[in-house]
Amino acid sequence: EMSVTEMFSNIQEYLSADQDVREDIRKVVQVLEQTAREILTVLQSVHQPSGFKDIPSKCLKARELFCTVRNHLGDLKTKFPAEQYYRFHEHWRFVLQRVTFLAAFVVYLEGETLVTREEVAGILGIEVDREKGFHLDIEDYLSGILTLASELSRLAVNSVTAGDYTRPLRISHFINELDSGFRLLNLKNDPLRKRYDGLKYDVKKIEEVVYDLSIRGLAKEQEGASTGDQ
Amino acid sequence: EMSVTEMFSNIQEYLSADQDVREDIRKVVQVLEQTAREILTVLQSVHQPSGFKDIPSKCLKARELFCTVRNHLGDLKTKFPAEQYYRFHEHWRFVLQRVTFLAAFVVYLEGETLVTREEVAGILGIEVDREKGFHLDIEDYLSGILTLASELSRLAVNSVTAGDYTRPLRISHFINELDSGFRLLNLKNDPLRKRYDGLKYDVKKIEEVVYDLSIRGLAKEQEGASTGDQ
Amino acid sequence: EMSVTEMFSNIQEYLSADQDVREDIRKVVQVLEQTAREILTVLQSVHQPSGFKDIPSKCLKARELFCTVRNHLGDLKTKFPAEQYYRFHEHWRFVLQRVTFLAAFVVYLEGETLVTREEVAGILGIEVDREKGFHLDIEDYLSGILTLASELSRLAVNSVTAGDYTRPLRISHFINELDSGFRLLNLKNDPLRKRYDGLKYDVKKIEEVVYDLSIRGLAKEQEGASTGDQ
Amino acid sequence: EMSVTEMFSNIQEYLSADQDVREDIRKVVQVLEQTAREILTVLQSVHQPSGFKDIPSKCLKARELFCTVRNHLGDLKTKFPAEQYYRFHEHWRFVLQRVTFLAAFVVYLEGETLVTREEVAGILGIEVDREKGFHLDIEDYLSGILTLASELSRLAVNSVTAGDYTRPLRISHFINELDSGFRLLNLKNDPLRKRYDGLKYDVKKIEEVVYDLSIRGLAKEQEGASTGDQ
Amino acid sequence: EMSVTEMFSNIQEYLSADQDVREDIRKVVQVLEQTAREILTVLQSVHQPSGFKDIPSKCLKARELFCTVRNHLGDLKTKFPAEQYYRFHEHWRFVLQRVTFLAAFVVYLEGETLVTREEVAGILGIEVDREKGFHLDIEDYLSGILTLASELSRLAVNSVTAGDYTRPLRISHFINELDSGFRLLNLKNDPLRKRYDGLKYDVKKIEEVVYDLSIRGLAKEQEGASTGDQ
Amino acid sequence: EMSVTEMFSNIQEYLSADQDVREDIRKVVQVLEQTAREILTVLQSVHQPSGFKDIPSKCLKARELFCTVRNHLGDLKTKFPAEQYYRFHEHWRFVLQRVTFLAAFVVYLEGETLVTREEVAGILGIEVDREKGFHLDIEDYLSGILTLASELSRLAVNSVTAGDYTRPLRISHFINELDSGFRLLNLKNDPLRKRYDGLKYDVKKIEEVVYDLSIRGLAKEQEGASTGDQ
Amino acid sequence: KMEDQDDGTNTTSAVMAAFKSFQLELDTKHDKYERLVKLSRDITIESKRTIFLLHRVTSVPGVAEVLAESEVKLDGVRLKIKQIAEELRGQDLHQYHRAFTPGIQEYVEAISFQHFIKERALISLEEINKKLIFVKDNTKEAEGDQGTSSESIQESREGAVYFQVTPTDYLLGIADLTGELMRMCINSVGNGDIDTPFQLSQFLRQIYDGFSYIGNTGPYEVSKKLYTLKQSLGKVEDACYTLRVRGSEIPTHMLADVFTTRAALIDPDEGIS
Amino acid sequence: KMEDQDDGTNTTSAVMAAFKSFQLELDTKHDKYERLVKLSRDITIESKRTIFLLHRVTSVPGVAEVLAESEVKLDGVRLKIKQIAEELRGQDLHQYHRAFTPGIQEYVEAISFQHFIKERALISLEEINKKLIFVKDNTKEAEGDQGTSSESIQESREGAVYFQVTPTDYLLGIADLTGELMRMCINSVGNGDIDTPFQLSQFLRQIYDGFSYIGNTGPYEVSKKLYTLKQSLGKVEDACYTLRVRGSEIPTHMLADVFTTRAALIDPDEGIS
Ligand SMILES: [Mn+2]
Ligand SMILES: [Mn+2]
Repeated sequence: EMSVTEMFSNIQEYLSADQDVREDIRKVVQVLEQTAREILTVLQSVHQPSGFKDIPSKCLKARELFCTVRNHLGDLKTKFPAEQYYRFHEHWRFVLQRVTFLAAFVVYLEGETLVTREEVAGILGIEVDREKGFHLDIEDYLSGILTLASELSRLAVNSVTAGDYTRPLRISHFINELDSGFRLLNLKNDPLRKRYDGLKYDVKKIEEVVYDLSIRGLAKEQEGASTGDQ
Repeated sequence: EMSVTEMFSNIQEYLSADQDVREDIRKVVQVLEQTAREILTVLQSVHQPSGFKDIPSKCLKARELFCTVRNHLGDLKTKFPAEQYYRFHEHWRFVLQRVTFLAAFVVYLEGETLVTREEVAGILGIEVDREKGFHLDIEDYLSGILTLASELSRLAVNSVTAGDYTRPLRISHFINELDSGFRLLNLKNDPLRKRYDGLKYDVKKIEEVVYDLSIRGLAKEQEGASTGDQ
Repeated sequence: EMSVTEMFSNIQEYLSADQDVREDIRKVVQVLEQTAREILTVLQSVHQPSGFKDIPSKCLKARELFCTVRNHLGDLKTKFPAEQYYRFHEHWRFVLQRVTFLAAFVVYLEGETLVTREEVAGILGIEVDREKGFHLDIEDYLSGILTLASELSRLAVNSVTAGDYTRPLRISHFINELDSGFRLLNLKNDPLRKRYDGLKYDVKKIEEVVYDLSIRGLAKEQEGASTGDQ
Repeated sequence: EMSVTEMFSNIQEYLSADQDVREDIRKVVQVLEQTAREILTVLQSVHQPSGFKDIPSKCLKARELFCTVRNHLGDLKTKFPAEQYYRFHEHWRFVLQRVTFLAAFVVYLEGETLVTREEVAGILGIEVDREKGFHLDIEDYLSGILTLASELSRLAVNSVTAGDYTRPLRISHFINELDSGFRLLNLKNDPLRKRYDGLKYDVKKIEEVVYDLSIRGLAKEQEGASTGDQ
Repeated sequence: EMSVTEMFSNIQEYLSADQDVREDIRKVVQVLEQTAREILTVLQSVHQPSGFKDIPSKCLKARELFCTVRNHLGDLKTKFPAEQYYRFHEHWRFVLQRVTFLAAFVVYLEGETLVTREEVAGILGIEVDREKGFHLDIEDYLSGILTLASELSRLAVNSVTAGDYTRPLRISHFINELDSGFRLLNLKNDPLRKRYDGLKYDVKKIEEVVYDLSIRGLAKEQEGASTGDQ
Repeated sequence: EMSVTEMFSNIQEYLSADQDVREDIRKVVQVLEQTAREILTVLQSVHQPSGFKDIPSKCLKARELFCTVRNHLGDLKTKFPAEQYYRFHEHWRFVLQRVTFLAAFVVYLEGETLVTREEVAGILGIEVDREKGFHLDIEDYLSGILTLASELSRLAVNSVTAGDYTRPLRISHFINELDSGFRLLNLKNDPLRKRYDGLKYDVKKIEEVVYDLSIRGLAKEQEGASTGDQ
Repeated sequence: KMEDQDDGTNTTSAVMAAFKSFQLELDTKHDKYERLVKLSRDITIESKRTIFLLHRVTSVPGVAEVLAESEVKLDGVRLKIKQIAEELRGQDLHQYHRAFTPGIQEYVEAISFQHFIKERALISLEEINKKLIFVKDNTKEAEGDQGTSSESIQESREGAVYFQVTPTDYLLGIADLTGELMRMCINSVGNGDIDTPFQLSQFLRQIYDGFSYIGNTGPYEVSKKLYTLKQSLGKVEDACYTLRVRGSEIPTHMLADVFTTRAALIDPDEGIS
Repeated sequence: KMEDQDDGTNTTSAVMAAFKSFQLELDTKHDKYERLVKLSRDITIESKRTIFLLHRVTSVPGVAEVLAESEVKLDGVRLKIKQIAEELRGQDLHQYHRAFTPGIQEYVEAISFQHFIKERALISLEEINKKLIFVKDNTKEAEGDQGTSSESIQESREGAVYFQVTPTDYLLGIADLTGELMRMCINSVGNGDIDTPFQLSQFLRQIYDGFSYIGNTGPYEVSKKLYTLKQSLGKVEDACYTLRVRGSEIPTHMLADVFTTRAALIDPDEGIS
């Protein structure tokens, strides 16, 4: 009889420890989400008519906040054994996709390039390879990139409203490249596939913006001028 | 442009590899389920009136089939990197709970004791500690044990039908101990908790069997005799 | 322009024809369901305390109604080309499972045996082999058999109420055999699997009835007498 | 007792065989999807400003890839008995609609005509008549055609961006004809009906493109010139 | 005992009769939908550049087809007791909204006026007041009118393409009036409310067409002339 | 512009504070559940054959543990404003029903009386009236009482096993009174109603035990003696 | 800014007038619907309370008193149904059916439960509807305190007001009744009443057979309730089974004692027929 | 048959007495809940009608009149909220919250819409609550025709009655407001009003940013509405985009004509800021 009690006592100890780990993870994730929302607030202001002027300063501010993200993620790593990443994956999956999107957005705004998985990992202070430690799962990276696509279709619209007629063309080019990339992938019927199906709407939306500019001769007009700027 | 294509090609390679791993796992799990069903068929016959006689031989036969289980599980381990256990956990979770129950049932029938996690791991040829390799997760162990409880409540009923009036008392004792053990655990609102809530029905059912024997004076009659047997 | 209109006219012709076929099928299925409900009403009366006396006459009456079933199914076959069975399968799937159950119930009540797929096909006037024409799909056969199991667990209860204490034992034996049979199958996670999971509750229910009779010495008492009857 | 076991063993054999067939089909469908994505990538480039120049060469390239499609479909046919087409229809339904669309797109780009069901069947190396073997179901054909409509509304937009002001008018004419054709059909409340409801948005979109050209006098300008081209 | 069976027989009879009525209604509704599609095809051609010339003849043709509609509706009335209109409302609701729209479209094309509920009832050969017999529900009337609004926004676009620059202004005037009318209504969160939500986009679209004409001085030119026409 | 941001900041602050309160409450509730499980373990042993002897000492031990419960509940009160009891009710509802049951069980075991709401409140160190502070909701009290009923039906069974044939009669009397009480209530279709629906099965079970004793003359024998005890 | 709108609205008073009348028509309809929803809620609550009351017959001696009290309650419910009938006077009942169907179903459940307790039989749709013919009665009317709804009642027409329960609402109410009968059965066992469970199992089986006979030809909501109905029947059959099994033990033991100490228990064989 | 039950019930009047008091307590609570549900439904309907009325400002010349009319309607709604407040006097608001939350959210939507039209600003929770402090007023009270609910109002205490909208209900009401603002935006474009869309897009973006900032820390119902909110913002941004794009064509064509024939159209550049 004794032994059963003992055995279950041991098990309870294990379960408690597990619950403590999850509690710890949840707390870090919560502050991480808070920081992510702050970065979003900073970056979302580029949609304001006035916001187009000082994109660089917004990017700088976001970059600073990514320091905090790195700290939180550094903290997160310490909360559980490295090889149990997938045991707790669901806890941080959402927020990791979120900050990946934010990193991709910053990188795009800075240089209009597609952030690589390596770059995201660098910005977040985590690994690319699963073997090396807390890493960025490939599905999470792709999910973050798809969020960027839909944000850029909104940016194309708002940049026209703000009087910038060349940006949509560049966005269109960027998004088409991204679309070609995704077409190389054989996605299963999972959440990622569903999100990818949304990409074609972003592509179409941006094409229509470019069309509106083209038919009014607005695309060409500015193009000459702005090409010099870049 | 080139680099985006390259990047996505790499990603596709990764995704393909992942899908292959899952396919491999699925195949092993399928044969494992087959073997589990065979063991169940062997053990099920103890519920038959005739089945009470040759329990030891049934247990032996089941023990033999557990060799096959060990082989399949040995095979399963080779299909994926050890540290990604939780990445693919869902694939084998169900069958692992199943064979845990079967191991617990055999052990109970052999010596009327509660199988420990170590023993189950031994029977299945896997580890107890997560660090050491493919292991038996504690929740899966507990889930298997709860299946045993409900199997024993059925056994109590059928042993009376078969004319064995002392077994229900012993089962009652065993189940009460198990129940006390579980009461030490602080379970979350997860599937395990739900399954645990079913335990009290097993306890009650067995108590009612014992009651039926008591009120008819059937419990006492044999008690003296059977105590000698054991 | 002409050709597009023509083409779509042809397509519409095709679609109309298809809809007519479906309409025809639906109508036959509707009367088939009506007949099935009539057979059910006849057979369900065996659960009445008085119903246990004249089971044979009920079976005869049901057998007569199966003539009508055969006619309807004969009619159904003429409504569509034989090789398009699976194109319209969903239309009659449910009712075919229903009449399979009813056939299995009649056969059980008559001789306490498990109806084979061949027998069901014979009673329904259809084929077993898909190649030979309108046939009974194996999943539909199995589904009908599972409905029988749950009907028999109810019958075990009601036969005790009606004072027949031996029938439950025979039902118990029958159901255990059925259970062993099903354990040989590797069912996918489909509706059939779900229904099969219910079988264990029927098994348990009947075992408890047998238990209740055993502990009160009722099973044995009648057994001697009734064994002579059979 | 023996016979029940035997019977279920036979049934299990049947079920296994069925699962193997499905597995085989799934594999072929997967590579077929891969090839479909490759064709799509080839054809997608017509939306690029540069893509309008060498449409013929793109069509040739796509035509070559259709050889592979034919091979895969030829392979698929061998995986199951011909008369069980509808038993497994769901497995390839989606991809068949996909390659139908791609065939329709190629045919449109080549000669601005609506592909017939016969032509699609020819390109895919399958049958039109169900009786003759693996065929193209009419609903799947129609579904592929509706995908073409939405692709053309996108093409109308992008051809304006690329400076081709006459193509939208021709597309408008084509789509109106298609719309009239569909209006001849009496569709049920099924997925196809839902997809058809989307056609009116494509019609409207193209009309708005033509309007944009008209009000700016862009439609007429080129019209004279381009009529000569055709 | 007899009485329960009798009661259920009575109810079953009622339910059968009900289904027969519904079946009859469905059949009439189906041919009505067919006729509605034919009228639509006649009227759709006004969107074609060539279609603007002979609107009167199209209206005449549509008027003829409305005879058939009246016959079908006359038939429909005979299928069920007059006072149970709303019991079966869902069956014909959709098609009644459809023919209301078509009547409204014809009336608009003939005289550019808004058809009244009385006029629609007249064209369809039904009543306005529920008390008098088969009538036009107010929400169905309003729904048909909303379809007209969206058809007219499309007509405004296409009339510009066809070179008729005054029609959009007249449509604008008409739609604005309609919009003012609808703003008086308090709608529940039902399908009508949802359809009404689309009206503002029609108004917006027409406003945009008028704007496009205004800034090009195209509206004014003809304005004087067309005002005289009205 | 400033003001919108400010407003949302205020709300965010409120939400954060709210979450902190909930977090605090959850922690206290968790330890309370732990204590409740300990009391349950103490009281559960009365179901054991040996447990019937020293009920008073078990009650004493439970009484001691109720001190801890009082402390925890005292702590809980400090975590939120007193007048917002129902805002956070869901957090402690379950555990409060649990400890109410435990208090009712102790009181029953001590004196075979039904604990009043006032008594429970006294044992738990909380209020009866909402106005006076942290109180025991009436539905939670009733729910706890219903758990007692089902525990007593189990106790009736086990007391027979333990050879105490008079307790079931006293329990029967007690439960019948409780049942009469509950029948006075008009419950909504809520969880309490569902739990109340179980009461009739407890009453039935106890009636069956009493019946079993009656027909064996076991009830009468001791009856005289035990009435004296009370 | 909106000048052209202005004269638009002025010159087209015909359209605006039409829409003003539409506004009135729609608002009137919605208001009526809302009043009916409120009446339905009241009916539901009061019917449910009647059912609770009726369950007391298995524990309380005065069956007659409980029945009398339930009659008073149901009279109250019928007054509400009368208000519905008055709202629907001259209307198409089906237009507002969704507004009051929950209440009516609950009333069918309550009245059929009461009827079973009194008569041990199933009340017919006709009997239910017969009780819903109301004679014009101004005194009763004034008594009702629902000021809001009485405003719109048109009492001008002569003769009775009546309400017709639809067969579907009747079926759905009866389907729910079976749940209450199951409760009553288990309660009876708990109270040592042996007749009632066997009566109830017979009765429930008849209803179950009736529903099986209708099968899926009825409305979807009925099919949905078939599963619960089957479960209720199972519970009642199990209860009868247990009574039979435990009854089987009497003869072998001290039978005399049973009759002296528990006069309530009669030979279960009598209960079976 | 049930003799032992009998004396059971007689001797144990304490338990029965307790349960009789429970019966009273539960029924009182349920009745109050039901009255609150009815009040909530009334509030919802009247608030929705106010919103419809307010949308007329974009088509009708007399903004002031519409606003005045909406104020009258909202006064009516507030009288209902006063009744809720009276029901809740001395109660824990959260105990009955589920009964009236739909109505209160709809009221928040209506009052915040009215406030935006008047002030082009977001009404604060404090401002909303300030309007829900009611002075005891017997004349107003008698006016209300809800005889049933006034029975249980305890007017004995001195001073004001007040109602407090919870931050969550406020948030949910504001989330719905954004849908109405989107409608107003598209209506404005249709009526040739160019200022309003740009103002609305600014305002909506602020609210959207606010909701993003709260993110998933709020209650689940708020998160659910985020998607619709984003869609509404998208529609408004698209509308502004279209205005900008089409505005770009003016200078290249006959600009003078535009100003003479369509004086309503001002230079869209002004509208952007
Ligand atoms: Mn009920
Ligand atoms: Mn709204």
